[in-house]
Amino acid sequence: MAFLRKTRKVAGVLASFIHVDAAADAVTALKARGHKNFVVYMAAPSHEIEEALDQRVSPVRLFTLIGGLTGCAAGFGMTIWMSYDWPTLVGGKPIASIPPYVVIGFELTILLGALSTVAAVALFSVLMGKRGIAYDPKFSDDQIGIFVPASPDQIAPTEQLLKAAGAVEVRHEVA
Amino acid sequence: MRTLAIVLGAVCAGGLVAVLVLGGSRSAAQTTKPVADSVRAAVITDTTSLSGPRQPIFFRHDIHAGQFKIPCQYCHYSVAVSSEPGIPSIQTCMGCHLAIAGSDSSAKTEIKKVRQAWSEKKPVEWVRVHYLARHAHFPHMRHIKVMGPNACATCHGDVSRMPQVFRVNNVNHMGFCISCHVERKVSRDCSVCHY
Amino acid sequence: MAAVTHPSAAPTHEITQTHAEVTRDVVRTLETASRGYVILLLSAVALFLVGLTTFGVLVKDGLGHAGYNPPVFWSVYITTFVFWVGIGHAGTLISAILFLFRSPWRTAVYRSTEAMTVFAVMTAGLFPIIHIGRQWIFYWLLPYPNQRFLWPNFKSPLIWDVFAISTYLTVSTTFLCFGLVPDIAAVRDKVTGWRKTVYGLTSVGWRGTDNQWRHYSRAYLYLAALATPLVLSVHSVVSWDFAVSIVPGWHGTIFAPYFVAGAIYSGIGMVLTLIIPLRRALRVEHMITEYHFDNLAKLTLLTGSILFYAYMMEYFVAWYSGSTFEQTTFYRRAFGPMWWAGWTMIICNAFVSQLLWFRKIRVNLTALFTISIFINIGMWFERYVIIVSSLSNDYMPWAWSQLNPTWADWGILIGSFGWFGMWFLLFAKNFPIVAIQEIKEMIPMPRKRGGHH
Amino acid sequence: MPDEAPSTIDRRKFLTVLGATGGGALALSGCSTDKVERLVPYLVQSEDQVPGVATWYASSCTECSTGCGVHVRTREGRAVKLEGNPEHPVNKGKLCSRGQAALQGLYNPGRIKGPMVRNPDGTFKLVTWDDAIGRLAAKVTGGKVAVISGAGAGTFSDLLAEWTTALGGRLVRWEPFGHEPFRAANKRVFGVDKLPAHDFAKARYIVSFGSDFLDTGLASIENQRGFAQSHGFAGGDVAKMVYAGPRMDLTGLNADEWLAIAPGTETALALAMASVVAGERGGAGALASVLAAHTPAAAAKETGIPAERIERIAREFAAAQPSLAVAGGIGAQHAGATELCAAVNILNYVAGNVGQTVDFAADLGSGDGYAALGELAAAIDGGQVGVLLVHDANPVYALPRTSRFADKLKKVPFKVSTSMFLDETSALCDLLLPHHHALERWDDSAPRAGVRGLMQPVMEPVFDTMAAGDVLLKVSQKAGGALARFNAPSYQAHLRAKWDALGAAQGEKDAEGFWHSALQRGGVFQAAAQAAPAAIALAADAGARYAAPAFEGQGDFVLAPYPHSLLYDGRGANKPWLLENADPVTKITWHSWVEISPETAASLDVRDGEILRIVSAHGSIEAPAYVYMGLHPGVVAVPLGLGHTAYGAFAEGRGVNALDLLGAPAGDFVSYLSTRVTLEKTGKYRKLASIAGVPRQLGRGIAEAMPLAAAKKGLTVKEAYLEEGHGEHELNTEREVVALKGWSEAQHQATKFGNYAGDHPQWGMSIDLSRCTGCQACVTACYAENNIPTVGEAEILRGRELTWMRIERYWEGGEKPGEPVSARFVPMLCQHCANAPCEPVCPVYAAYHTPDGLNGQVYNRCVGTRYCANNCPYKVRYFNWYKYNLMAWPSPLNLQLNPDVTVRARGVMEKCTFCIQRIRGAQNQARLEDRPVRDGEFTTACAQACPSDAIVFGDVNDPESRVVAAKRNARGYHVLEETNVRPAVTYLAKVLHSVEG
Repeated sequence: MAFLRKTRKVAGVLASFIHVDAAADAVTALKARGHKNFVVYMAAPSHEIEEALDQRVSPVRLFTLIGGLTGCAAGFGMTIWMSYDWPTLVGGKPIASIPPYVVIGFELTILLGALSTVAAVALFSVLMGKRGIAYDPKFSDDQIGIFVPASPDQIAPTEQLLKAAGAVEVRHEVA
Repeated sequence: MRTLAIVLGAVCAGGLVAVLVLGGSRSAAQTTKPVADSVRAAVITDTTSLSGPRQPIFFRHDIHAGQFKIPCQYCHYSVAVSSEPGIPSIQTCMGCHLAIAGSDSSAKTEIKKVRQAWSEKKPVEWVRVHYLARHAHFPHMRHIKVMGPNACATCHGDVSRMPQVFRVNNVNHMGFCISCHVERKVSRDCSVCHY
Repeated sequence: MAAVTHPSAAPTHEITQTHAEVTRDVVRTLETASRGYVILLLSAVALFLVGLTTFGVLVKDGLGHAGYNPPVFWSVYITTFVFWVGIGHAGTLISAILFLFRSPWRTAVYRSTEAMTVFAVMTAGLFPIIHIGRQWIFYWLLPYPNQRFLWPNFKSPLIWDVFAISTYLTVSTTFLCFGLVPDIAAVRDKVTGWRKTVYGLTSVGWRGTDNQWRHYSRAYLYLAALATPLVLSVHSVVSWDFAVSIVPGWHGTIFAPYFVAGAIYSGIGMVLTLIIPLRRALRVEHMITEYHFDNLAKLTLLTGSILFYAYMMEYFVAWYSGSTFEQTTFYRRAFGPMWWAGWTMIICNAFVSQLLWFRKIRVNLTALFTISIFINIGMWFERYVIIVSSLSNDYMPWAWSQLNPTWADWGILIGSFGWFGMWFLLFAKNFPIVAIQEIKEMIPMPRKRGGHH
Repeated sequence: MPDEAPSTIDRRKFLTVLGATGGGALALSGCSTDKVERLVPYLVQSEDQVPGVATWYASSCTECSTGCGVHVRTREGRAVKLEGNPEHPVNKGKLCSRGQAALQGLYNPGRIKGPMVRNPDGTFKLVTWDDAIGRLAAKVTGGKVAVISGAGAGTFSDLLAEWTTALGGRLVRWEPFGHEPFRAANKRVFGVDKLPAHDFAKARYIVSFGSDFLDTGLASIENQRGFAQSHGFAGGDVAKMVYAGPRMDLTGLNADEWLAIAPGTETALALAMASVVAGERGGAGALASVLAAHTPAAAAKETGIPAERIERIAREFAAAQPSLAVAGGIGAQHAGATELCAAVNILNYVAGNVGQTVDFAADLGSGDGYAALGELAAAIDGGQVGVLLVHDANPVYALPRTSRFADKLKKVPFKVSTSMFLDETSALCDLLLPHHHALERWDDSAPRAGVRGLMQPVMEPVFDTMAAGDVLLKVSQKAGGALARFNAPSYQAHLRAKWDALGAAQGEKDAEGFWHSALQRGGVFQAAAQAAPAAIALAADAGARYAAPAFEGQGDFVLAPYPHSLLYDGRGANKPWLLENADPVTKITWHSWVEISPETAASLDVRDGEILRIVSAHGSIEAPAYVYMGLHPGVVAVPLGLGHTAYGAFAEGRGVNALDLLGAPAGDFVSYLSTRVTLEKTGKYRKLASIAGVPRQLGRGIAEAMPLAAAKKGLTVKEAYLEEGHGEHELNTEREVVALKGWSEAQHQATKFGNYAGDHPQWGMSIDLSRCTGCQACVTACYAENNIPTVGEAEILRGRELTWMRIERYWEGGEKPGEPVSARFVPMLCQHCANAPCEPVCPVYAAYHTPDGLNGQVYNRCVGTRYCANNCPYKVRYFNWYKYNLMAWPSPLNLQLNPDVTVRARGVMEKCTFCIQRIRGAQNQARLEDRPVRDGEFTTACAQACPSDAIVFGDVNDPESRVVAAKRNARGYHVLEETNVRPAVTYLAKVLHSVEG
């Protein structure tokens, strides 16, 4: 969405890796160096790198749970309330007859559960997503990318580190 | 990702608005705007500004029912015994208007039309104001029986103040009937009206 | 590096490709359409228009044009409705359930099956509207605030349907789009010009950062977890449209599992019918291999056998119940005026599926394709038999009558295939029909230290 | 008087009034938003018409010669429903299908719109009444006048007679089914030239010799009432009925025993029985010796019925006191019909029934017979007829083509018809003076001794027609001369004068009062003086003769044409109700058919619907076959009444006319059962437009029955089965039953909310199958009351009829050759179940349960998912597949629509509502009068119409109500009880005579 975005570029170093283990090494090294907010680009999630990063479990699950529960409540609430709002007798059954309403409750559980999950992902990616950082199409293809935001004086050593880890290409982005 | 968020937001907002709007439409507001506040019905020169459909004869309920206090049932003779209120026959009009020719000029001209209709044996074709779909049966007599002979205004508005009858409530909206039935704790079983 | 696995080679999920090749091959499927594709698409649209016209006539004059013969008040439309809902299920099964089971072979096919799900359910969703007497007020089935103060009857299975189907449509669509995002991003980074813009927009700014992956993978897992019970529920609910009624031949406790199995069976049938030609058309034979077909076939065999059991049970229970109504219904189902339909269903579903015990048949695409056609026909007839033959002879002999479908029935049926085909073809040409990212996930990336980790 | 009511409004406006005053009458649909934009008031408000309130008028039915009394329900100046007049001695408040359908004659689109004259090219052009009357006046003075009129007696026919005599012309009062043989036989045997009434209520044993007395016979509605009393079960013994004839008609289907005798041999049977009875009881007098010759053995040879069986029945007949033998059926009207009637008279006499169950005092009216018509034809040939006036008769259609009556008619220089319709006869006439319909005119009828029915105009004439009486008077005034004395200002005045005279004759002082009470009561009725049995003596030359039947022509089969039970002699063929309402025996609608016996079907290899060509010496017709078990193998039967060549769009070209096969009539009557035919296969096939699915119960206990013995012991159906040694049809164990009860109680605890709280009536119905004869008067009543559209042949072929009430006819036996076959009738309508399966499946509450126990159907809420219909075990829900509301009532038929009932739109479900509009109407009235609704204050249309009072409707919560009493009956059962839907309709099992008496 480049054309939507008016954030100024972040200065830093962008390294590309062909080898997954190299990228993992780089990550470990960076963490060792105390780098926090660097970004790793992956075409597909890789266990090695995830291990190297070892992040907390995504909070998305909480949203799924809340959504699901809301849906369930809504399902039963709606059906029962609507039944008594205009009591109508059918087939000699109770005005509000729970067993059939389970279906509605269940469906809404799933529906809201799913929607809130997706909403959560969007939310987190938008909130926590870093802006103006460099990217290279290769990363969606067959290379792993690491971008380390760095102040001018930091650039050289970081480059060093990444090269040492086995980056095939390192270029630095100026603000 | 941001766009995704925007889209989702928009959808939710839209849904919310829709619900509010539909919900709002439930309450049928009852607004009768008084045309003449004195008992003496006003002389009306400009009829174009009046609300309600233009009738072939400018029959003024505000004069007949308002000023002269003629009870509704004098003309709408069957409302207490039948589901139909009864549109008065020209004969009924002529009962008085053989004698009464009208005070002012406008009245005179209108009354002439009545007499003409009578002599030509051509019934007047009134424009319908209140319409009820035919799959709903509304027994006028029961409502008059329960709510008294002057209950007409409940649905039709204060006709005695209308120079030209206009629709105050959409009596063809089921919600209008139901809210009243709920309020008065009388049956709202479907088959009371629909059969 | 050899791009194609030889048909003779033993089925395997070793993908002998690099990430780059995967991207390339998949993006290639989105290039300009071949003449064959265009012809297919146009014919699909034509069929859809046939259906549209028929619908127009129905709305104008009433349902009378369709061959309803009371007491058969539901016939071809509901049959086709259930048929399409059923088709949908295989998709979710493969994409969600097998995802939870971590079965590797789903990867290559799940995208196409998921698309099939969405479009099948989209098709099915039209039928409740088409078949009702006053189509223009179908929305009265939705619980929306109105000036009449009226709410729908949540005790009615048809309302369950409304919720089940719409939920299913929403969730499976979400699931599909969600899964598409990284792949679209991959495509975005390969194409140029206006297409780049379009894919750029549709990829909603995906870059595959560690952060995005972190939430994404989790969410995907949960979606799969939610979709799994959903898929089982949906066809159960559809089956209850019938099971909760008192019509002999409908009123069966076995219906929910029976229908779910049938749904998956028919769904896989449709998957096979679609994929076998598609993989050739899109030249992805090396990604969707015998290995996948072998597994699909096994699944077919399993569900087919469940159906076999269910059929036997139906007849057994009818006999065992001692209820003359049930007995008559099932006797007439096999030997009555509609015996031909009854046996079509049993042969196509119960018997034909048993051929898949043989591996030779499982890996022979021609055989599989033929069988899949049998399955499609058989499963349509299953619903036809259940609905029509049960209705045509229930409690009152005096009211018994037979159905004579008319052009209006076939018109809508054809139209539904057109509608489905149209969407599926459009999808296949414009979105990665094979899941790039998941395939890559399975391909070990090159390592500088060599060997495995 | 009503004819003042909207008279000053021209018709179109008049209709908008109806629209405006809001009734559903002209509504296009149950949900349409089409509005009446204009409100057109009455110019003069008539005092007896309140918009929205029904006005009732008493009148008389003219659909057949029985002359029943009717009450006409009018709304906003339109007749919308016909019901029987409870005060009328003949029909006691009941009315048959044909009578009720008179409305569709009134509003028939095929009616002649005004006076017309024939153009040279054969077409007709409208003229003014003055012109038309002038033309007739000019001709009649020329003399050589002849008149053919219907047999109906009354002031008009008297006037017509005087008028004709004054012109020195000849009058022929003729009716197709005139029962001439019966009359002749009475003359010969008893010396009384009358038709008797039969008292079936008194009879303990009834034998019908081919007489369809319950359906198409003389005064059938009276017979049904009597039959229901004697044959319906009321705790004690019930009369037994034996039917002897080659074809089981509706009466046959109600018989306890059917003697499938060879065609034309009833006489032998009757005489044999007479001789046995005479042997038992004596009293044959001079005839004893003659009768002795007619032994059962001899009869057995003729009829094919074993002698001992004849003997048995004869003894049973003699033992039962009083018994009743009936003849004079049209279906049995063969060359020897007079002998048959004579024989049956003798049988009745020797059994001592004359004066007991055979009442000559009633003196049912009848016409002059065919001979008179023959003479007239001869006169025409002789050029002695210059002007022929045809009134209320359609001889061109109703006589066999071989009588060449049409050609004769053509010879008459000037032919005038007063027919309301352009039927076969009027189509040949030069001047058409369309008559008022019975509901549009002043008139009266004298159907029998002591009964004088009055008719009054209940509404404005639909078209520019004129009462024939006024035509006669106006013509007289114009013509003057011999006619000058007919100077009454109007026929109404003439009628009034006659009635004043009648009043005076009956010793009434106050003519005005007499007139008004007559108007209110619909006439004057006094029981005719019972003629003492002595008065009727056996004539010495009664002559108990039997000649073996001789049928003309060649062929293996005897053709048995019979009157169609709804179309009768063809006069009903232009009324959609009668065409759509199925024939009670075959259940076929809208078209002709030929009945063949299963044996014939087997030998010719013919199946239902295969089109057969029936060839006689005089012509041939083609009709689809209907294989009928109630047929003697030597006979093929074809209903009369169809195959019109004119008579309006509904009738024209529909079906075939069996009369085309008959030879020229000779003697005093047309002998229908007279010719032999051959059957040829055409190889063509058509689906029968029948409303019957599978006509067997398949052991589902739909139409239950129990032996008389069991019924007398007061056993329930189940107990009766056990007694017969059938295993108990057990579905639930004790514990399950208890559990079920508990469960449903628990359920019902949870249903007392909102509208459902408090006490409500619970409407219920009971139907006594031992009284129901399957006549279908209820079905027609339902069509009339509830605006049910007729869907036509094509839709019925797809099973889409909307018969809210249908009579299911299930066969019993007859599966193996020789096994006796019988029928059971079940009126099937919405059962208004307490646990209705249709309700919970409706997604929008269009089908739901009302607080007063009805199974409500809200048309305007219905979206048409049709799930309710699938889930209805009784299959009594009907769907509007097309816009029937626009197709079924071509103007002006739509004027008949009941304003209190919504006309259903396309795409909605509909069904029996227990006439909810009547319930609400009664409740509204009660509310106005601050009182509860009284039991019997109103009832459903079907219950009201049922001639045998088989249906009782009322509030089940009212312990005093008649329906509760009926439901307590031990014979009560619910159809499909095992589905636990708890219907509100209780059926009382039919009671069977074991064949051995």
